[in-house]
Amino acid sequence: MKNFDIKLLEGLEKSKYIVGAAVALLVISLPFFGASQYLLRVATNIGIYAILALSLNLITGYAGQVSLGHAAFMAIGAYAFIVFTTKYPIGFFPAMGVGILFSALAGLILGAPTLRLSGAYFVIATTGFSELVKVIALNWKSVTNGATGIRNIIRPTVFGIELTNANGGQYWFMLFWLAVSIYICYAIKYSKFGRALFAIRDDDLAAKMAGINTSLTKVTAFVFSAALAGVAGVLYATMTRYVEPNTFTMDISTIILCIVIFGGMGSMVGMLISTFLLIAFPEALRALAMYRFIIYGLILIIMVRFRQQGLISGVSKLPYKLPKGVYIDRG
Amino acid sequence: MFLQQIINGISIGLIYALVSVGYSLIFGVLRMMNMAYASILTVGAHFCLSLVQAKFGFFPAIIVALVLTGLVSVFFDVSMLAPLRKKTGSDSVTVLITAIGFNYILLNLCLVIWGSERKPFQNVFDFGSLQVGSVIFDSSQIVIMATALVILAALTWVIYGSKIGLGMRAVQQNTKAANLAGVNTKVVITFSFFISGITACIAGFLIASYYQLIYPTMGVALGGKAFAAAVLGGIGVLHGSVIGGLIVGILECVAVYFFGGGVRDAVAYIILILVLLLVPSGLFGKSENTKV
Amino acid sequence: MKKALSLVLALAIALSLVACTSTGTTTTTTSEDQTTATTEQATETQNLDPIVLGCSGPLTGNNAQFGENALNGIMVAIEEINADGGLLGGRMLEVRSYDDKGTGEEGASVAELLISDEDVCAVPSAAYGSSVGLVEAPLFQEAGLVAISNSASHPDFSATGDCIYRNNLTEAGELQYAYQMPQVVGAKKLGIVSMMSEFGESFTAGFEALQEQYGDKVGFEIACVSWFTDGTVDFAPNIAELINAGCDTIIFFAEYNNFASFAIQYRKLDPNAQFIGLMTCYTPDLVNLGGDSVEGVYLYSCLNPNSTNPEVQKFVAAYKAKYDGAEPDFVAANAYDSVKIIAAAIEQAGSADREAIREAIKTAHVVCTAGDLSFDANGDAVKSVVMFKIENGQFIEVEGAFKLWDEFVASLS
Amino acid sequence: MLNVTNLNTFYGNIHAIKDINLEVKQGEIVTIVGSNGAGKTTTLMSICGVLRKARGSKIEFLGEDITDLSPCEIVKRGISVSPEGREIFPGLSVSDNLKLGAFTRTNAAEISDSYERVYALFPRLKEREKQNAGTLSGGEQQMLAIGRAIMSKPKLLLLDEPSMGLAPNLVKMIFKLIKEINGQGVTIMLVEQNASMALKIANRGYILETGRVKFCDSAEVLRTNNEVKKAYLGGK
Repeated sequence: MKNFDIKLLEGLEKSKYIVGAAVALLVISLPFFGASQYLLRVATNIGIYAILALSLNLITGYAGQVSLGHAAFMAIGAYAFIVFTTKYPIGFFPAMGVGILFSALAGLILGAPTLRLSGAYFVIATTGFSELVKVIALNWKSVTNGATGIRNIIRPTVFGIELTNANGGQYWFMLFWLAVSIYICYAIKYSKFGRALFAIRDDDLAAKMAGINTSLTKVTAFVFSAALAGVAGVLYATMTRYVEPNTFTMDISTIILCIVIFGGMGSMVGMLISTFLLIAFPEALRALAMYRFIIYGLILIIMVRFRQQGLISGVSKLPYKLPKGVYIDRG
Repeated sequence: MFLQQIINGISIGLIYALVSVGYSLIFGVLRMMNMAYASILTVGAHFCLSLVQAKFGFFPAIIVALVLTGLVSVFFDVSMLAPLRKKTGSDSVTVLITAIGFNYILLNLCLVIWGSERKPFQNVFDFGSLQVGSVIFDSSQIVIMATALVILAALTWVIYGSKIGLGMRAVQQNTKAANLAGVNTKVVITFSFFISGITACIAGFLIASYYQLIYPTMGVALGGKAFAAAVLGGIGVLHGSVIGGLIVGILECVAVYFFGGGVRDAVAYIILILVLLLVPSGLFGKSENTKV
Repeated sequence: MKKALSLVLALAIALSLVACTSTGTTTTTTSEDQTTATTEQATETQNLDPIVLGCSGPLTGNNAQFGENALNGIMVAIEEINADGGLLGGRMLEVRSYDDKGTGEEGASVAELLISDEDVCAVPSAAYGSSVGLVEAPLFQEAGLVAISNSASHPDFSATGDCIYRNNLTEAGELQYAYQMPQVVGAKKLGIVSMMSEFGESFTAGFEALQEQYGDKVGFEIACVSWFTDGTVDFAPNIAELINAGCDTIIFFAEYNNFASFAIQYRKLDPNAQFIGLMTCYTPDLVNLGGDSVEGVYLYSCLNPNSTNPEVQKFVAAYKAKYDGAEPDFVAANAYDSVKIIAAAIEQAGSADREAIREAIKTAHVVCTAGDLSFDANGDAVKSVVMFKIENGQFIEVEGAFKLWDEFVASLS
Repeated sequence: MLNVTNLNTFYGNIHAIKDINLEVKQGEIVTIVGSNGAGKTTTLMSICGVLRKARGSKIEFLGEDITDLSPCEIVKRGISVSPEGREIFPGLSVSDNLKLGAFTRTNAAEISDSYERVYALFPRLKEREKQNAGTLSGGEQQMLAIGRAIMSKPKLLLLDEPSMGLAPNLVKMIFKLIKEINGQGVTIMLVEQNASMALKIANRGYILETGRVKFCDSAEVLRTNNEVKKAYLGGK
């Protein structure tokens, strides 16, 4: 009997991989199933948000800081990428690299001074930063083209084929980057650096006592997170092919936060499922699109109150803990 | 022209001040950033709109709107925040996320119920304008300044002069001791949310009738700037909020004078970030109150 | 309990997903009126497929009014055509309309939705304005789906390709009228107030370029250019700038809703200045919002509801009857015309295929509210405008105000 | 006056108070002594309504069941507490702190009488009336905490560790004052770690050990009990 149990467990363990592989195969071959252009676009969009959610998860789920300014890093990545493709003909991929680099740099610049702020103050600082980036994009006309925005952003060309939405290229391009992001997040999670992050999330002071350079660790996480957001920004720009200051709004940041909280901070599979549900649902139910943010709002409130560990606690073995901040009630 | 911009700055600043005291009021009692305040303000203004249109008298309509908005604010606390306070392990970020969630719900309910377009709102205090030298005072500006000052004075009295205000301050200082001293903390918190709702409704009404315009996103930009003002003045400190509001308003108009209209919206957020980095407790805040 | 709650939440979303992805892209928001219009004729045309048109526009957000009016214009046209027995021997028209919220992201999404919906044969109303329109245009072009914008004015819009048409004034065309306005109303010192948007920036630049060229011949100078950002309600700093510059006439480059608040605040400080608005200000909502403050405002529109043109009379009457006496604006009229010209193209091609419409529309023409409407080689319609002044809350035509551009230039020297 | 029967209190899963029975009679000073973690403060907090009691617990005050009342209701009925660690309001002035003690009272004349009484007991507080309470010394803060408790004109005063962290001469003074307050007709329940001092001024005492009442007798008997001496009075 006991043996049987173990076998069953092993079977389950194996079937997990089989299911995973099957899902991956299905996802990769989506364009072959005659998925319409629209469906591919929605799928690409889901992928981009998944990257963003993984990115925010790095600082919220792992390091315990909540940021509401992630759209700003997207914007910086996208704008830097676009400016380099239009002003300096260095090609798509180097320009993408530049975009990511700029995002990472912005993460460093914002992260170094603000990460010592805790809890709510950090949220506010990131919100302010996000608004500021928008205003700069609007006013720095020589670079960003102001409110007019930038159109016809170049798309990547691989082996002489331009990757468009119609030929599924954009979708696969996104999948590639999603895979890279997942890999990076896994690598971080199981590295010494990742353990340091978890330690900080659980108890900042204790982590410090254990000899972890907490501020350096947090800033590094923030830089990684910003860089991933930059990747998403570039993907977004190549997909929509039009960027203006109002493209990257607070709404995007809120949706990302919503995904992370819905999916359960720290859980990567949860993140992917939650992205799928939250991004696909307003597309599927266009008639309910008006109520979209009402539902997002409810999700935030309900999850925080009843299910802080996220949607699928079975998968996430790491119950998340919100960071300690300004206390509310001593009673 | 510079002087005119300063005057404009003062009147815009007082509007910010009116909104930012709302943030301070709740922060003062609960140490909580009430991110839903801006949309409570919007809801309040829309209540005024609908009730005035219902034509059962202007003043009764406004009073009903005030009470309703107060109740919305109380509902927020009782249904969403109070359970969080009871729950162990909840902290400022949990509360903040809840507030952000409620903010989105209210804002989008407004959109669904009242529609997204801008609607006209009656101006109740337009008596022409007054020119002093090269500076023109608009009567609505003067009325809004006066009303703002009266409301701020009233709030100051409530908090520093009345018994329930004493209770509010006690709850802020030490909830447990207040409880033991016989202060009914639930009542105090509910009362705080109620008057913060009323303040929001008054602010919403004043702003809507000042601009003769009402729409669901009216609170979004305003809320952000007023919040920056509150942080600048030291959130939780009433007079700090007022002065913070004035500084943000004046700097905004001065920035337009020097750099043109495009930079205007940046001013408040630059201030916000600088304050958070340099003096997190704000100009008048006590650092013991704000554990950053 | 907690688990149950979140499970229910997740399940609800998942279910709704399954329910709707299976039907894919056919979640449509067809209007009720239109369904009844179709069923009336259903008895005789039961076995004929409807002809489906697509529509993308802001139904929520700041410009919701324009999206709604465009849809209204389409509905009026469809009803009229269906009442006459439909197209291609009795096929009824139908519209699938989606809300693009006035944002590029949603606009692109809606465009792909329309493209992927194989029933949709043409799009008589693409997004409101150029900035969203320009995001959608390349997508429609790539898919070979004919799309007409009733409001985009950016030169690049119709240049996207042979599927993209503009049933509106081009920016250059509109500038020719806008530039005449200060001259007509006798401005001396003109103040420009412009929104920091795609339209505002390029229109201001175009206006300034004209001033550069003709500034010494016209009777006005540009005394001040004042900018504001989208979402601004407080214009005090702008007004201080304008008054300080001594402007006697203000021209406003943005939509009616911004203009109304600007006018209210400006009038309090200076009741005498003249105001000039653009076509996007020509809507009864301007008067609703602005009240007395917009009294005496000059503006223009390519729809003149008082015109003796019987097509216009028919449209305005039908529109008012359908929408409780509401006045149509230029977007509604343009959208109405766009349906008409697509209908003409379908009849001409004898087919409602995308490809057939794409070919036929190049040569199609139709008599409608804009007179004899057809598209030139660029894909632009030729439009003329009429000037109005607001008196007692009514738009009163100012007759003979505008000259043809060449005549205007000639009259200057 | 106060009857506590079968009191059980839990902190989560921890059973902190087990079947405690207490009685306080009019005019008495009753003391609860015990070592750290014996459940003294928990008992007090249970009585004054801050902690929720397990089913079956019953607290009666002047014949009325107050088991499930909220703290402010209990204060209204005439029980007030000077909590452990003083728990003053550091940002409020001394007089505001005292005013909060009288929060449940409405008669202005009686309240000003109470002010007089507190200032008579603690002239120090009168001198520092306008100062922020946070600036007071430890002893003064303790006086303020007791003063605030008296401001509600209690019939029963609960004092939690009034001697904690004070210098010996101040401790003596505080105990003298407690006696004096009792002399003015206020019944007192005193929770103390300093058992010898407490038993000196008390009429009766309860000795708690790990959440249970170990001994209960008159103070005199307890003082002479060998076991008590050994464990709590540091004697032989």
